[in-house]
Amino acid sequence: MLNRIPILSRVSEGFSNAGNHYAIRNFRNALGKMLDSRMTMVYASFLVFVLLLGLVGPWIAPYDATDRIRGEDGELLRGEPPSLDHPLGTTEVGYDVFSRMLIGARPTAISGLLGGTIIITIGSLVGITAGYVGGRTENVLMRMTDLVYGVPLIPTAIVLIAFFGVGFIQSILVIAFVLWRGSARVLRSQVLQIKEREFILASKATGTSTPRIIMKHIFPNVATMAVMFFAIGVGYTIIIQAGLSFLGVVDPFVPSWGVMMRNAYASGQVGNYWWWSIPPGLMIAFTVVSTFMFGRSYERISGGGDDEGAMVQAG
Amino acid sequence: MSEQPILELDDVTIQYRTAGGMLTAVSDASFTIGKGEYFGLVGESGCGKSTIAKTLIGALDDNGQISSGEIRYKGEPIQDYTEKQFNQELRWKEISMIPQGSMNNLDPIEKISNQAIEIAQVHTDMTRAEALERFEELFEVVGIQKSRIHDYPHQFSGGMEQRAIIALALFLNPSLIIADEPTTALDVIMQDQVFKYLDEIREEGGASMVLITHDISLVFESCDDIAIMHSGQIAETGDIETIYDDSRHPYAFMLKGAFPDHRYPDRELEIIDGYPPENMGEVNYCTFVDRCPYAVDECREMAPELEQWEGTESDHLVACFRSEDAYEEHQRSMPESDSESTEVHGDD
Amino acid sequence: MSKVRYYVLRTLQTVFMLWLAATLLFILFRSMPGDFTDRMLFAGADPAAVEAFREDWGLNDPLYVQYYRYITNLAVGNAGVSLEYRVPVIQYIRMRLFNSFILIAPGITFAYLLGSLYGLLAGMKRGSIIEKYGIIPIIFLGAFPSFVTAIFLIVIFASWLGWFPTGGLITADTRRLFADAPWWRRYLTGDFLWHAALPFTAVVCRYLFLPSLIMRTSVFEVQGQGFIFYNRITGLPAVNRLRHIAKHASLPVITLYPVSMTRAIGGLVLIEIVFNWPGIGAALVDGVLARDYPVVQFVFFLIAAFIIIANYAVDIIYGIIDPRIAVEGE
Amino acid sequence: MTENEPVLKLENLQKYFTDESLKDRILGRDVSPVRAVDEVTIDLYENESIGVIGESGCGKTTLLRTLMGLYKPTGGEMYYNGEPTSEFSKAEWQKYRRNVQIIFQDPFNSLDPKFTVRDTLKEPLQVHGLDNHEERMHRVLEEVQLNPPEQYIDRYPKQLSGGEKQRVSIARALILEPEVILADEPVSMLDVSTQASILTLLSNLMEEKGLSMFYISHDLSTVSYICDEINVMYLGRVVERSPTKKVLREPKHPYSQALIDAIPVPDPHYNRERTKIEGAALDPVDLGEGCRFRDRCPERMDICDIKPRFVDVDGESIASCHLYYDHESADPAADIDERRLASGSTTSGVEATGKAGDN
Repeated sequence: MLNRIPILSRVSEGFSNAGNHYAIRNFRNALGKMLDSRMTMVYASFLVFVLLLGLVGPWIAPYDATDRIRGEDGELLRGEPPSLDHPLGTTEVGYDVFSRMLIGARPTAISGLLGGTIIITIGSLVGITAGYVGGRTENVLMRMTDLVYGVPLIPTAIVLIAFFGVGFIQSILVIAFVLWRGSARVLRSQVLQIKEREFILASKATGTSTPRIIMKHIFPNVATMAVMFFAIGVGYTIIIQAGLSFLGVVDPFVPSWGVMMRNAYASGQVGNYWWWSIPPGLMIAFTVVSTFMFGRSYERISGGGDDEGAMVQAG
Repeated sequence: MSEQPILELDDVTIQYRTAGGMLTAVSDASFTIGKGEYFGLVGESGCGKSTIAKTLIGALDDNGQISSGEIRYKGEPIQDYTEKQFNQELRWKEISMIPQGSMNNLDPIEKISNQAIEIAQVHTDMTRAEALERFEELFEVVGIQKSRIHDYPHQFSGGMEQRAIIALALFLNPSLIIADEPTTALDVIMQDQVFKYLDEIREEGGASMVLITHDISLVFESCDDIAIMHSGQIAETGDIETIYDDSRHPYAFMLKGAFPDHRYPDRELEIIDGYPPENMGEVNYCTFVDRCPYAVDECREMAPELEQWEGTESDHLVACFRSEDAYEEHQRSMPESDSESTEVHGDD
Repeated sequence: MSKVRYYVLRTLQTVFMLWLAATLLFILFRSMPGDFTDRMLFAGADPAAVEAFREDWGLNDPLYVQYYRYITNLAVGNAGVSLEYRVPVIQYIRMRLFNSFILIAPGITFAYLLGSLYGLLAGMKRGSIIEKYGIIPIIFLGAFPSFVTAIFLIVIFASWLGWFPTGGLITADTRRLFADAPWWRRYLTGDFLWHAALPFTAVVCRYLFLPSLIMRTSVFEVQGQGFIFYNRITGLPAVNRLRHIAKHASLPVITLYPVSMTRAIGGLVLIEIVFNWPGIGAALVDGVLARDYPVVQFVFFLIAAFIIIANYAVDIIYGIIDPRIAVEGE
Repeated sequence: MTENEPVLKLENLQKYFTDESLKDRILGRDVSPVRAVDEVTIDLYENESIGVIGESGCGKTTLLRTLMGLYKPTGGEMYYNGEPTSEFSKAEWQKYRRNVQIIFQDPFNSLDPKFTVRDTLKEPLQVHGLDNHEERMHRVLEEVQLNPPEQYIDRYPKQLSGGEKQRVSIARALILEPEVILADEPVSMLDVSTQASILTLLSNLMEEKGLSMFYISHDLSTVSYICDEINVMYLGRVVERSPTKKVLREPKHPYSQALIDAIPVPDPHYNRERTKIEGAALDPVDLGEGCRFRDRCPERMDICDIKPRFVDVDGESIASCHLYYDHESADPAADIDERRLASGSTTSGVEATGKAGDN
């Protein structure tokens, strides 16, 4: 199955060449098994597709995000339904929806990857440190996490962004600096379980240093969870970033799918111009579904059980 | 013993469907348990003893099945009973069980008394008050204050919870109790306390028991008859004195020798090399063959059947082609086979 | 720790958290760049008038005076006056809070009932079709951003099919009809239900996946426990066994219910905006855009307070429904 | 047994746990500590093996972790080759950790599931900067009879049986060529047939390598195959210390008696009486002074509310029980200095050396 898709087979070869480092070994095994499932292949392909669009979308788009399309008579094509020339029609101000769709993949990919990365970085730093070090450090870190749990994400983001007037990247940061809480909590409890296992004690008793234990024993054993939380973090950042764009509190000049939906809605013609609102809506939803499902099947395969609770915790 | 036996197993084979094919957990097992008899079923982990326990109460895992053979309870074949038949005719009124893992058999968010009442109301016409009264009585039998029936399980220590489970097993006066490793999680003093109550039940007569355990000493102390299992096959069965004094299956006498006896700390422990095989498909060989120092080609070609050991009048059955020679060879290899003589030598 | 002591401590802790939230909000809002007066100036107001306004509102007082006034007023339920509407914030917020509540409470409750049932069904039979594939549509629903769901609902059911209105609480006619009736009367009309149908559906869609997923996972977990096997061998019929499982598995769902409920107050801003529903979330967005600090600050405080109180309620409820943690407390 | 310095020496070792939260501190509440290990004195000499037995919750695990240097003792001292560990520098600890190794009970948890046997064995070598990895790993695998090593070295724990995992654990402990092995019920989770082979392996390795062993278990029958001397522990205290055979034959402390009487005997002809002990051990909080076994003790007397001294009973066994000394005459000669006794001179006629350290 792996070899049917050239890029994936190359990725997997790359992993084989990366040597026999245990972490890579484990990840490679899981990835190989995952791609054997047809459904997972669909999700994976969709994600790869969105990433590719994010890379090349603006170049292959037939029109610019701000090109106003005029008909042969020079009139602006306002709210044209889909046609061969404009597969997804045009907007009320005459933008080509299809082009904007292609262009909008990049902000989505950026928000997902950036958000997911920050979330899992903070989450695992806080979670693993709290879980492993324990004592006062743990107390402080976990109280901090509790406090962040008390933060209502969307209202906070609205207020901060509106008052401090921040832009696209900052909106992602605001989201990520709140959403790490779920992974921190779950990873901590995982670490608490793992650190009591005897192989950790044995390693400690041999004189292995704490950083080494964390890197070599703790992290590989929670890595599955971390990947799952990364996937969920990606999904949630995309959802919420799109939501904030939709509310109009984020820089409206970044042509994301969320902004498209906002414009469609704000036109007051959302029912008439369905080709304007439904495609970006579906793209957002499918991207998020794919990340969730991908994360889920990764966790399933690598034996973490299927703890959809993670999805809940992350929210 | 002309009475109708409580339980008879006749060439019972139990298999599990697994990704790799049919896994044979129990192969052609036969034994008989008489009324009021305590029967010990001994073997190492994975030998199929717990599978037998679950089968007897109709709670085999979903992927498991009785492939052949007959199980008779009071003469009635029950191997094809449905879940419903088990519920209506056998479970708890006739056959009860003390399952493995004492600590979580009771619903942690339900008072123990309520769980007892639920069982009573499902199976009998007892009123709440009658059920409580009966349960209180049993709590006293197993040495717990009767006021504690209204506690939640987490308020009990491990030993107490296990005794509550015994009380529940006796609750509806069953004819047969299956005890699956009833004391594995307990400390030795606790274990002894639990067995004290099991002894008392035995003295009062009535219920028969299948005691399933890996610890042969518990069986030697508490049972009348014993069957020793290895990887799905019953190697040897008979009454405990016979098996202790005169076991003939290599696994049986080696297992016996592997058990430490604190009275003779200097006795060399028997080592049984290797591990039990995973039996896929039909088992037409002796499952002990790879670990057996006395094995011959024949042992690989067909499965030995349980046969009456000559020279004994009691039901002493052995499933070994080499039961005669192996024992002799074993005796020869162990000059100090008379364990008594090794008692408390110097520690040189 | 004794039970009473635990509850007392937990209560004190909650009060402390409320104070902390109020204080953090005060600090946050005082450090905001720009305030309402900037907007007045921007709108071309006379600087002298603005200065008089600042004096009137105590905006020139030292911070600690402002803080003291703020906390003491908040403690007696006075959240100040809306700068935009010139009415007491409480009065302005009251109806909007109710509007949010009347949308959220039934929506979340229904989602939880349906979701738990679905999760129970999906979790009961491992390896069945519903267990394997039934969860996928649920995850799909959960992955749809709420505003996307809401817009799709409008496009399909309001624009194309025309079954429901695109937004609003009630029609102008109904408003007029019940202008003199008590405030709650208008909520008892078919018109209201007709308007509420789509937002309600959107709320259910948004929250269905939480209880479904938790219930399903929780049913799996419970089924691995010893007492499930014990219940089977003691011959309890399927109904009784299901009752035990459901009771256990619903513990985490019950815990999450109040939390979801309060989180929804802030989280459903998007649905309120799409359906033009005059709720508290919409009030927040309006207030932010108008730099109406007292309103925003109070709405924010309410949302935070609800979350704090919900967490408190969860601990108390848990202490009651789960005997295992009744004594140990935390 | 050599007469020089013990390798490991515990002197009145204490480890208390105070589960005091911030709230308790604010409310000024006194939280009584859990006295998990209370004044334990044990000496371990070269090529000697000492057993510590007791039921779950008696403090053996805490004792073990203190010995591993994972817990800092609350009181008392632990000496390694005569040096007090409380004054150890980082480098000295590292040396200690190299020379004192552990084997755990649970083969399923004692190996990292993400590590192959090679990874597991390599780690201690890397940590202590040793070379010849391959050669050492092969040699140690052969020593624990995982033959041929090539067949095992690249396996994950899930590809090993319980007994094989335990052998890998032993290999990990041996690869640094330690002086002392701490064994935490290394056979209790194994099948009896495997148990015997691991016990035999351990005792052969001790013999060949001149190792010392500290063997902790709840199971007297297996301890008796390995240990020369047994310490019986109850709720944090050692209540009896005797040579293995002595304690099996003639336990002195009522708790040791109960423990030994409760062991099932694999012999249907032997008629053993069931235990007379009721109830379970208390939580080790608020134990008061006095003998900790007094509430379950069949021999309970009034004086048991006073802490019993550690006395030499008959020249071989030492017990901490009021039954074994005459309180009237308060003969100082019967009062034993624990340190002297623990140093292996279990001969009779011990002279009085003053008051015992813990009284």
